[in-house]
Amino acid sequence: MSTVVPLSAQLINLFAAVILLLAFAMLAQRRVLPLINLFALQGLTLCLSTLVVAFSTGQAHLYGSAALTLVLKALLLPWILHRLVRKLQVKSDVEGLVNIPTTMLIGIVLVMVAFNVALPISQLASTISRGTLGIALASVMLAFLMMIVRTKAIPQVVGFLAMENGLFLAATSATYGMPMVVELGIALDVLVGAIILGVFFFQIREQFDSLDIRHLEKLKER
Amino acid sequence: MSISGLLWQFFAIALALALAPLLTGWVNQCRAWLQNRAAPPLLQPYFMLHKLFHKDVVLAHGASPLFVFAPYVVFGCMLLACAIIPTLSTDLPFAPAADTIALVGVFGLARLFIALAAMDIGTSFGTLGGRREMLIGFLAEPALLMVIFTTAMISQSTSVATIVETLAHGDFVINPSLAFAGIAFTFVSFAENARVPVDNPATHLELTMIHEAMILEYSGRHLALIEWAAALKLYAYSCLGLALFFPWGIAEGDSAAGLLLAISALIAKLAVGGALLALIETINAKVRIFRAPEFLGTAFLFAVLGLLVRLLLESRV
Amino acid sequence: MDLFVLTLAIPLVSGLALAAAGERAWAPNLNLIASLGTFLASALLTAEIVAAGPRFAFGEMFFIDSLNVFFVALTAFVGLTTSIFSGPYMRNEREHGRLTAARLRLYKSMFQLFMFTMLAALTTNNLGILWVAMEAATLTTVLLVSLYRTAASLEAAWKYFILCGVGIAQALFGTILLYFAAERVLGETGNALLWTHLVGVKGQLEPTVMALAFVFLLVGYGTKVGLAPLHNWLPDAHAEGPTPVSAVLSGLLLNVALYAILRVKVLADGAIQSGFAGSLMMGFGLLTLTVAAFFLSRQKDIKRMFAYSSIEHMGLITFAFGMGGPVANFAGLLHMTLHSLTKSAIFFAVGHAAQKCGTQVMEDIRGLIKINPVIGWGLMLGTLAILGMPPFGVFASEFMILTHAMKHHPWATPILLTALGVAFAAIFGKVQPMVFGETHLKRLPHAPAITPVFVHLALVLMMGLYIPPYLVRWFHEAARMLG
Amino acid sequence: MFALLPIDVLLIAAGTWLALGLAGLAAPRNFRYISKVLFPLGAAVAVLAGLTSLSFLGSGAETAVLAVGLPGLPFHLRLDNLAAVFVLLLGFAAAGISVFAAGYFRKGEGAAPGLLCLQYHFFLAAMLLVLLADDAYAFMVAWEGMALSSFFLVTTDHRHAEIRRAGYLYLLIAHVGAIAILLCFGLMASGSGDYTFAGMRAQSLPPFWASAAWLLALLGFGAKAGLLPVHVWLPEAHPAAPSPVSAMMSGVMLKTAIYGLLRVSFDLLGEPLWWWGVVAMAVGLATALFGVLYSTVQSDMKRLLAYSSIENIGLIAVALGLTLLFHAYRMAALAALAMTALLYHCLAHAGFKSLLFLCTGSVLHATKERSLGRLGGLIHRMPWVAWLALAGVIAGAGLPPLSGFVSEWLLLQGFLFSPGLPHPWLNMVVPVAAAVVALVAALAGFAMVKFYGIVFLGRMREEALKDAHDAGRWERAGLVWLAVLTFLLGVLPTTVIRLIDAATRQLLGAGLADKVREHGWWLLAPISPDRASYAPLVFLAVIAAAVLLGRQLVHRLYHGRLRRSPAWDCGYVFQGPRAQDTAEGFSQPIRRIFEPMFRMERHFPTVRDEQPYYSVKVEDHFWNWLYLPLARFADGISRLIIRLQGGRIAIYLLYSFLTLIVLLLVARP
Repeated sequence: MSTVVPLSAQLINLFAAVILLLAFAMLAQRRVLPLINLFALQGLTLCLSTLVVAFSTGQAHLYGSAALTLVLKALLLPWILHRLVRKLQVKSDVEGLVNIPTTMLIGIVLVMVAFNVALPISQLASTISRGTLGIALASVMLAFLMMIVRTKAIPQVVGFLAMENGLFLAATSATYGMPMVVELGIALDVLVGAIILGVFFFQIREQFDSLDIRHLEKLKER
Repeated sequence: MSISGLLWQFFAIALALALAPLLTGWVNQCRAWLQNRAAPPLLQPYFMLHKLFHKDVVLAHGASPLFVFAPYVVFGCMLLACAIIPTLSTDLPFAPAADTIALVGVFGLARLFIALAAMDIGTSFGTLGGRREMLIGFLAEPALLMVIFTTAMISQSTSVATIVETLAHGDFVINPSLAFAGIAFTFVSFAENARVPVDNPATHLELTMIHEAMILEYSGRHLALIEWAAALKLYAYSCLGLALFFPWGIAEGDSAAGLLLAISALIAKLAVGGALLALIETINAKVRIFRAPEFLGTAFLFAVLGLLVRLLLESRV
Repeated sequence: MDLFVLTLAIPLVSGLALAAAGERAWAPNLNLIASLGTFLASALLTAEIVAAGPRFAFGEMFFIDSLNVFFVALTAFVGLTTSIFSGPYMRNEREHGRLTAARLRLYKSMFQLFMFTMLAALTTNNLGILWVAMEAATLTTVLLVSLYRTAASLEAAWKYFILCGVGIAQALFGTILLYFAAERVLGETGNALLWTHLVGVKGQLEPTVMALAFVFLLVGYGTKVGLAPLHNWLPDAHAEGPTPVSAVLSGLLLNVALYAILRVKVLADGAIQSGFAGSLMMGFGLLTLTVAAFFLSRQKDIKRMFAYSSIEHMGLITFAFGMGGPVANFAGLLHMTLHSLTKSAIFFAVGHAAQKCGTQVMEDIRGLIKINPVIGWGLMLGTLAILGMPPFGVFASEFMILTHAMKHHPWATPILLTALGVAFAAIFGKVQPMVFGETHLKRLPHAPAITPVFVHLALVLMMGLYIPPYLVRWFHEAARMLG
Repeated sequence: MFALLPIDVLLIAAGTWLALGLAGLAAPRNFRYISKVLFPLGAAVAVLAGLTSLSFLGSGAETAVLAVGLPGLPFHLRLDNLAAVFVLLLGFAAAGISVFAAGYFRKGEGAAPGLLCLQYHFFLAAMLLVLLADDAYAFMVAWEGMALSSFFLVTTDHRHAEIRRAGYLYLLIAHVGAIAILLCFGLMASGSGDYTFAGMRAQSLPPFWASAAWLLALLGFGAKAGLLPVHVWLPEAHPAAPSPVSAMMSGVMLKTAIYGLLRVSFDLLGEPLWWWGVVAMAVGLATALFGVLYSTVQSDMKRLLAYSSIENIGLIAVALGLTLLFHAYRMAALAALAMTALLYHCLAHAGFKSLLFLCTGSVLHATKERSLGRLGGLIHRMPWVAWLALAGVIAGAGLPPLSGFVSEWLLLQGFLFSPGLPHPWLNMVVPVAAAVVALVAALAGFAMVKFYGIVFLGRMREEALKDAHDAGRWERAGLVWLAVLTFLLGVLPTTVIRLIDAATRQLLGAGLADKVREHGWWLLAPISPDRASYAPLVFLAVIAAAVLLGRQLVHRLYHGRLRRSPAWDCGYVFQGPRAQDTAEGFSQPIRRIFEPMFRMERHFPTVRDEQPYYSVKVEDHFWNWLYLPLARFADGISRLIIRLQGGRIAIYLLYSFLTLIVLLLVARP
């Protein structure tokens, strides 16, 4: 297809690239508060991307999705996380199991894998945002990688939430979003999950005086 | 089963009862001669038996009824053995009652009883004798059975009478397997009859005796029965050996002439056999008890060799 | 009133009510009554479905057919017996000072909500809602796992949350891919996630996409099923949570997760036409079975051991469904049923045993048969049942699975044999000295609520010797539906 | 009126046993009710079952279907002649054992009597159902039910760790064996998918799969029968169980495994291959030799008998091998001969081994002692038990004129004709195997002499034995029953062979009965009297006449005087009971001659020892050669595998991640 790519598609691709960039940035970020901010930024980008898709395709329910994303992922969750960090007085340094350059290298490999896996699917897709499916998968995987390499509870949770971002991107890019009732359910789950996580942080903090999940390695087989 | 057959059967038994001590006496006499000793009279075993029967039985305090019962059973077993081995004629009414395998069983039953009786009083020598007897037993039995198998395969039968008939009256065939079997049988008979080199019937040396250790506590008529049974066993083994390996002369029918011939042949063969036995005993030394497995192992080996030779060389005749 | 609505509404409403009401004297009774009500409603619903055939509810949002209605009945039944069991059990825990009133309130409320999510996941027609309900099930139980607030239970809950959360995220990706594939066929009608529509067009779904979707869904829901090597949360959560929670996790949650996989497998099979999904499941099943069997022998904690035993059985069931076909599916369904009945019975017995002995460490539990013969025999018979000893029903399904494997996949039988043998050696070797043997503990005065154990075991025993014909028909129909 | 078929009667019998068991639970602590009502009733049912199969033998098969089981596979039951022979065995042996048990279980010992009653009668019913089962599922349910109920019986006295261990080992091996049997059935039904035995009969497997199925059956049933190398549970479990249970397991349960092997080899698999016979014979010979050697060196009387059971099972397996060989080469008459030997030995062993185990039960009750080193001289205190045990000992040693000899005689006859096998190697090697059988038989005599001599004869090795009492009335009745069976089996071989011939005929299409019938009921001549014959009655009559006549004559001709005095013992003064051979001492020659066969731990006293002692512990090589390496291997694997669960959540996530990526990369439909 050598025809001119429409502007909306270019925009969507741009936003997707930003999301991927932010995913890498989160992977590289050592400190907690900027990490949360990056996460919020990713949520915002996601919202914008959804808006563009909604606008260009006229899918009304995508506006709702965009709003939901904005409220939940760009505002509410970051706010909760900020509060938690403050309340729990988390030290701002984030320690990783693997040093950051190595992590980045693995991340690049993952992106290649993700693109390859997504390629046959994108070719089938009829949506204008189909190219971004690979990026969505890549950001899911990068978030996954972040969860693996981080040893503190909050970055791990941020990774978990970032994964949801990737999933959301996938949903919009491949299919213009899931049916609304599902979207709402997912959002509810994420919210409740976040709240429960908050409760957990307090419990863990109370129990171990720290949010380092290396304390949580006692249960194992000997 | 005819009346005359039955009569000859009882005659054979009676002959066994009568001849068995004589054979023992003959062997003892020969041995004494060979060893440059003054020989006891030929009839010495009879005097012995007579004397023992006269004596009171002195029974140990701990003896159970089994102890009293055992000599009779042993005696009965040996009698049965003599009844089914064709000493004179192959036409014996009792012969179908037990074939060679059952014959081994009869000897085994006698062994079991005498070993149990030996353990009954609870003396150290009794149990020692019992276990050694059983040891010899389990070593000798397989060899004996292999010998029997070899002969049985030649005649396609385990019935003693049939074997003897086949061997004695079939076409004369040289059976090398029989030579092996014969050697093995000789070995086994030495062990089974408590003879040098496995046992020494003349010693009461604690550490070496086997058969004598078992019957230490017996006295009077019980001892007499056991001694008589031992003589019968020697007689039975001799007759069996003669019947299997030198069957010539044994009558097939119950004609008086044939039987007379058979009796004289038997006596002659026994005389030679007894002398040979004495000779072998004299030129051998008694071996340690733990050499007995080697001795009997050799017997077993010979027997198996006989069997294999039979299968290899003679089976497709 | 609609029986189906009742079935879903009772746990939801009572869960919320229990949360709102706090720990009152009638709270345990409400819990019990709600469970009973759910069970009765589901039983009647079952009767209705058996009589009248599949039906929809709330438009096409919910769909009850012969496959899920039997899971609904089973879920409601185990929920009921667990409530019966948990009454005295939780009272004892409170007396021992391990729990406070607030936590009991949390427990009851969450238990009912958990039941609701299970039932919703089972009955929904929408694969998206299925995902939502599965996630909600995790959320409701995660706080139950950490109910004791000990270091270990927090750790277990954290791992449970993170691992299952990540797993379920992958399942969501799979669902999106599935939706993507479906939309190409069904169009943007909003029906593209409805199973009843999907199953009609399963042959037209794009195989490549469906393969990827199935991989994501299998890994995602498989995490909840406890397939190795995704199972790591399972033993921790089972061992550290309160026993009623272990019972329902093992008896129900794993089943429901597997049910989700089964639904998807039907679609994947229809689209791919090459037994791809089946092979994948067989592979996972065998791996899980073997790994779990070897884990068993080194266990020290009794609940942990039975958690691994659950993993083992999930492996076996996955293998059975992987083989496919009416017989293997039948066996798999039967095994699922029997496993949930037996395993929850075992957890009930184990709960009481651990409570009496004041420990979950197996080496310190001895001579149960002297302390309390009923618990001792309950544990013994339950263990024998779960190990596949006839005449208990688990043997019936294992018989079918093994003979079917022998016929169609003989290469797998040595693995099955080894794993079952190792598992037997491990579990029985640990349970026997716990039940038998000498003990210095005295018999305790008050009797525990052991009825559920024997009700379950009696059912399992019956299924080994006699499966009622209507049940057979029902299983057959469900098995045929699975292809 | 409708007539009850034998199979119905047997089903009712099984049902009654189950009901009796449950009736025991009704009043689990009412001792009199259970021991004097339920157990005797159980014995009556057993007699009924035995008589039923006695009347059935020779008729055509009967089938029944019960409305339980799997959907599409209800319990199929079938009574044919093979099953009937074993039902006969079960019924008659169980009758004696149940009567004995009525007097055996005492108040205040071990588990509640009601529980015992339940397990015992379930055990009986399960065995009966094993014999009647006609489809794989019913068979497996009964089979495992049998294992389970006997497991609980074995661990009746579960306070002792070693008894628990024995039970564990037993159930474990039984279960592994059961899985093997299940797979065997799976193979046999793999073509048609029909799990009834009728379906399996109908199809024929290709040789490779038939062999696989047969080997699985050998493993599975061998594990229950105690064939090498899956015998290790047997010497642990039999001594651990209460004596009636040991008797039942050894006498009857092991035979159900033989039944299973026969069923699979000759009935379900169709035509056997010749090399199966070689395998069975090799395994059997090894088992028999192993069993008898270990039996001679035991110091525990029940262990000694347990190993002796292994020996006998080995002999039965040898007979099976011979039958398979002859059958494969279509030598019908000889196959029938070997099969008759096999079945006969099953019956004989059931009789005498139950008898001996029950005798040890009485001894155990009277003395609280199982170790041979602390027994002795019990013939004075327990004459009933001692004299009845003598019958068992003679039969167990395979000596005429009792039951054990008949089967050994038949077996050796079978061997004698093995050179006729049309196979150049076999016809040479197989006769030599007969020598091993002979060695085994002779060694069995050694073991039996040791058992009897040390337990019942000699002087009492402990003071406490003076208080021993003879068996009670019930126990005595049970013992007498079994002794009479042993005697009858010994002296009436033709009658018995004509009974069991129906089974031989069913399996092989040929039998011995016609030949046997030609020569009168007193003379056993399976081929012709010229070739081989055995007439135990004549045999017995001659010996009895000699004994009686001899005694009369000696007493008449001489005298019957008798004096008592202390034992002479070559004049040694010190003659304590400790001077007698110990169990270890008695078997010293065996240990010495067959040293490589044993794994021994010995302690020899030295001159400097303050308290010198000698001890010897004989262990099974198979532990070190097979079981410990296996256990270590499994343990090693599980050590490796548990590293999966290292506690780190990051690693767990990594597993999930890697699984996903690997699957994504390889997942191509």
